[in-house]
Amino acid sequence: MFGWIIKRDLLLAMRRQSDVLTTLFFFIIVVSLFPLSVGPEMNMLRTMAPGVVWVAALLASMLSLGRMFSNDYLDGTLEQMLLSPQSLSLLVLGKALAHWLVTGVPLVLMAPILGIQYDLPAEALYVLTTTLLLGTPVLSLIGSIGAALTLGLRGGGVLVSLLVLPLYIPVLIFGAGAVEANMAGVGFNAHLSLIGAFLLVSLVFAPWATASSLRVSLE
Amino acid sequence: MFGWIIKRDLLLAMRRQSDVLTTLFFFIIVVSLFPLSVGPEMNMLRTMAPGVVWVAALLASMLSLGRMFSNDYLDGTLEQMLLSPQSLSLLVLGKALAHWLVTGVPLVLMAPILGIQYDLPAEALYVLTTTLLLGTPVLSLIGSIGAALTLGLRGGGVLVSLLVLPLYIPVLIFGAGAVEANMAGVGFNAHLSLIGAFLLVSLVFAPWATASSLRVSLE
Amino acid sequence: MSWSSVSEFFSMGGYGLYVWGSYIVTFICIAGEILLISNRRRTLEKQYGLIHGVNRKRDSK
Amino acid sequence: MAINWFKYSSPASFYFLAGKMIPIFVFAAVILLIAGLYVGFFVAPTDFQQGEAYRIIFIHVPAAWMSMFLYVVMAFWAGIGLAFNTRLSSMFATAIAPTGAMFTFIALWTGALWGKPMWGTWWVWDARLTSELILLFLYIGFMSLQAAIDDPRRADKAGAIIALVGVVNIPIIYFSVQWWNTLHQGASVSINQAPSMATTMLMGMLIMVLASWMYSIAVILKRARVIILERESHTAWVAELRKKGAEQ
Amino acid sequence: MLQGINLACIRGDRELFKNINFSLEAGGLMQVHGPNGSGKTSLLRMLCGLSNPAAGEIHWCGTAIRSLDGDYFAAVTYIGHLSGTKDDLTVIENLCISSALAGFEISVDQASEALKYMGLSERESLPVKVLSQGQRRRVALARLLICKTPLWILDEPLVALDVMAVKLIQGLLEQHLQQGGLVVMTTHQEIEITTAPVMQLQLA
Amino acid sequence: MLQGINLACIRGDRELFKNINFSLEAGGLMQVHGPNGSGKTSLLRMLCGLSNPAAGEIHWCGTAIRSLDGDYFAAVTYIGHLSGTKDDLTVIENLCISSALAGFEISVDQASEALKYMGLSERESLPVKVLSQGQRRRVALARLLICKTPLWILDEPLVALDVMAVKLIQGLLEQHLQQGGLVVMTTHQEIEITTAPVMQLQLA
Ligand code: HEM
Ligand SMILES: Nc1ncnc2c1ncn2[C@@H]1O[C@H](COP(=O)(O)OP(=O)(O)OP(=O)(O)O)[C@@H](O)[C@H]1O
Ligand SMILES: Nc1ncnc2c1ncn2[C@@H]1O[C@H](COP(=O)(O)OP(=O)(O)OP(=O)(O)O)[C@@H](O)[C@H]1O
Ligand SMILES: [Mg+2]
Ligand SMILES: [Mg+2]
Repeated sequence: MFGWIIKRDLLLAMRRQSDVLTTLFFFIIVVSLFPLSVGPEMNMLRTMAPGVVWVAALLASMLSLGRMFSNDYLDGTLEQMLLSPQSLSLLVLGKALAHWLVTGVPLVLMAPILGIQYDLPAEALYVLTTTLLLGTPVLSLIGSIGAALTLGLRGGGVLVSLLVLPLYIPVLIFGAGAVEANMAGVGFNAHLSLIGAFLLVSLVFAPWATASSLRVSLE
Repeated sequence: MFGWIIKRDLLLAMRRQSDVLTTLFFFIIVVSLFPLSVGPEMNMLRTMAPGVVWVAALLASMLSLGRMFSNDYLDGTLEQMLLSPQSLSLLVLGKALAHWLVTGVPLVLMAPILGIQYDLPAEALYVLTTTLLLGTPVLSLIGSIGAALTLGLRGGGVLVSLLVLPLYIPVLIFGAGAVEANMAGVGFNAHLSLIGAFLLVSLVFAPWATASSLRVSLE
Repeated sequence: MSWSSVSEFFSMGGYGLYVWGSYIVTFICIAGEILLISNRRRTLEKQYGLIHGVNRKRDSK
Repeated sequence: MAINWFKYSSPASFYFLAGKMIPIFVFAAVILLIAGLYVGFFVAPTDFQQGEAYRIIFIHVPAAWMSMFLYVVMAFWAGIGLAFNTRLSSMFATAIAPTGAMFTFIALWTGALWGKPMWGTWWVWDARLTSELILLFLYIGFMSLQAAIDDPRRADKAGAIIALVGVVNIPIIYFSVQWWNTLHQGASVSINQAPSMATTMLMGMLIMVLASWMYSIAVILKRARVIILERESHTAWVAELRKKGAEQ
Repeated sequence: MLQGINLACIRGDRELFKNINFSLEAGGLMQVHGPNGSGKTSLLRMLCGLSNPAAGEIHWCGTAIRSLDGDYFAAVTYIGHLSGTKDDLTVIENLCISSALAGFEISVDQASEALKYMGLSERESLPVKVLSQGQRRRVALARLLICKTPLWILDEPLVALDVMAVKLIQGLLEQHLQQGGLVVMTTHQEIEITTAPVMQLQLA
Repeated sequence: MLQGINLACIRGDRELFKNINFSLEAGGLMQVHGPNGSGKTSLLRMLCGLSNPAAGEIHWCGTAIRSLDGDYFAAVTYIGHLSGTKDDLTVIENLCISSALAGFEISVDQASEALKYMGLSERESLPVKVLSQGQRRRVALARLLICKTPLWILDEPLVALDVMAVKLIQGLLEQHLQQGGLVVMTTHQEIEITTAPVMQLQLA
């Protein structure tokens, strides 16, 4: 069941490769826009880099939330999932995982390259990638709640950002903070363990909250 | 006809006030995210401010592009519009104008307040607002082309950004550039007239390009 | 009392703009909120044909 | 006092009970407001550091406190409504949100107006300020979500979920913001500039806090009454009210 | 008036039909028959000018429609599988606006009248999204009362309608035909038009 | 087996129905009738457990369905107005995955078999989005061949189907009923089931 959901979502993503690619390109473009609008001074850019990369990752992940349930909703598949005898929370976890595989993982892989554009030192690149690896699943999990709540509401695409962005803030702060701490020569382990803690908490609670939201949205 | 389209779109926007508000709040939240990820030093924030505000405005405007045609497409209204005896370009111009009124104008009004959060001086605020006033209609017009082209392609939401962002870049550069020039004590009139020129050009060509794209998308 | 004249009171030791700006906006907010609620109630009453007097009588019974 | 609480947990009886209670709270709010303003402006002395500007405190602090407190109360009622499917508590949560958002806005506004003369800037990215701003976003998210859903019962449940998720996150957000801020060199200013407040100042502030409480209760009850009327329009008791109204 | 000459349609690598010829005169009804997937919808969309035939020509009053463009659109009312209503607007707003966009500006009273005829007078001010499937369909079809164009192209207009509504539509069609209108339609349900010549076009 | 007790439904400020009582035994078919907007879809969604009745209880084998939850879902197949197919997946992928999600994992051969029965064997590997309206409907209905749950709840299954397909579905229904299955369905079209007791429920 869990496996089928993931398999299906990955298959769909492969059928429309553009989905994966466009999230990735969005990320790249946003990160590349900043030097254009802020100006090319390297020192300044280096200080900004962790923040910009994290904000871009967060926006990219958030933008693809819309697709998480809405297509399934419009064509009636979601109705069928609610009627499936398996646990809805598990199904939802599968969908969040698939979302992460499709949108989160490419971002993580791309981040070091973008970091180089901003002239980040090697170790900072490593920290950046690690925080993204731990942080992006949290984004997908928390995002699934917002996506489920705004289901079927037209204009939900922007509403979901309103609901979800404030909740993303701790991840953002510690994600970008870890890299900055590293660049300032301070330890960053505390940051990492906090992000890890967020991940655990959201793994436990988010699927459940999302499942209830889905039941509410489809009532 | 032109009037009817605008009237209808504004009516729809009023019916879902959330649409207008959420674009606006998205703008506000994105602008507020940066200090969280970059850190609270005021000097740094002040230098970043024009760039951040412009990028946020651009993203906010872009995100709402999805709604420009897709709802009309899904429920068949767009088909009916194509079959209408009036000029499609005019219809499209109406839709772009409505889009600007609903998403662009609130951004322009909000920008000075966000500028204050970044501690921009009064004159820079004025320049920022002016550039946004001239620039956001360009975003709506160019965006309409992208929205029309990606119509009906699932995951179009991100694809549209890929198509449209590169076209937005000149507006971004000159918009943010004008404010930076002003803060650096240099004249900014050249920037403004360039943005004005973009506006004129896109007023003339964008509706036509959008109309043709729509015909292609619905074939 | 620390004020010797009305104008001194209004100038707030040079901080008049800030102090009164705060208070006035606060009271505008409060008035706005109350106004919005009573508007909502009035449209409802119109819709239901409730006359205010009757409603009040009923409440205080 | 032997009140049958079960009786008042039905929207109909609550409607009439609230109708009786509102005047009491309005009265209390007005009296306390006048007293608080009097103490604040005519009794409390000038602050030796901040001059007269500190008088903003009499709205700033009550507003800031109310904004945080009301969110918790809102989430509490929303959660009760979700868990026990009691309509009244959900309506209560819906009624609280706008008032909470208003207080949040007032705290931000007065804080900004206070910051300009004291810190020389309207806004700094201080932990407390930032979390207050995020709180405003949470309120607005809650209200927008409810506004976007037409079916009130669905709106209640969806709102409850987001309110609960939000309330779990508030401490997380608060502490992360605080830590974020102190990890850096820190804002050059801090809010706690008035360590030893004159007792009259404290008095004025506390009276104003009480006044805000009374005001909030009155306004929330009033809004809850309107919401009840709107939502219960198909029930017998509203029909009876309508008939009574039409007869006259 | 409406002529199809050697029409062909290719979808993917499949030829749905070819050498379709017909000529429909004023007051005539053409029913397009065929099993699922035989190309009825594809044909109708060609006749509207929404897509181009793989081969052949469509003529309206003797002129190829591709050279008529806007003028032709002014003569056609198309109601397809999708109903073309906005979920967030009320029933009456939907009707007013969709008519206006089709070039027929009407007053609220006229719209009310039409909705009453379609049995929706009680739902006038509900947003369309809360309506039942059949009621949505009725909102879409209410346009037929207002858009007095000579040519109606209807793709399964009877889907989801109850018996009463089917009768209503039948009446509308007869009236339109009597006034010299043309109708091209598909349906898998039975419909009896007795007052006008009915042409049957069988696909596949 | 399936019992409705005093069911009521409120939508907005409108009471669609109340005091609906029925009891359907194994091998029985219940047809829900009523004009457009009378609440048929609303009733069916309640019977599935997708929404809650404003009043009353629904019992399955003597137990209230709200306390059965997952177990009940394992006994139901619901096919509604929406077909629940993914536009981007091929016909056969759609069938395999939707069956698996409903708890019936099948091999590609079994899926092929079912599609052949539904007359889609030539379109097996086309993405659903290029199919015609009727073909999409057939893909959705193919699940009936695979999901051997005792209770089928079908909301206008015949919409957009051609005559051949209607016959197919009719056959399927008869077979299911003979094997002791239960069916609740709505349709505005005529359908003749002769081999089983048919109960008629009239709304409004
Ligand atoms: C936009 C700017 C501001 C915001 C959002 C803000 C927010 C808050 C909040 C949320 C509280 C309650 C926190 C608590 O009790 O733990 C508070 C209390 C307070 N604020 Fe502000 N504030 C702002 C600006 C200022 C300024 C400029 C000053 C004075 C220079 C100030 C002075 C105080 C004082 C004295 C308290 C009471 C402290 C206490 O009870 O511990 N605030 N503010
Ligand atoms: N890319 C493609 N490759 C192969 N066949 C295709 C392709 N695209 C569409 N088709 C086929 O073209 C046909 C389109 O039919 P159309 O929608 O016109 O049918 P219809 O007669 O309206 O059917 P219905 O009664 O079901 O509405 C379908 O049979 C579909 O399978
Ligand atoms: N908010 C609301 N206010 C008033 N009426 C509403 C509201 N929401 C839904 N309705 C009504 O509830 C009914 C829903 O009906 P439902 O979809 O169950 O009908 P149905 O019997 O399936 O009809 P059809 O044959 O057209 O599919 C409609 O009549 C609709 O107008
Ligand atoms: Mg068709
Ligand atoms: Mg129905």
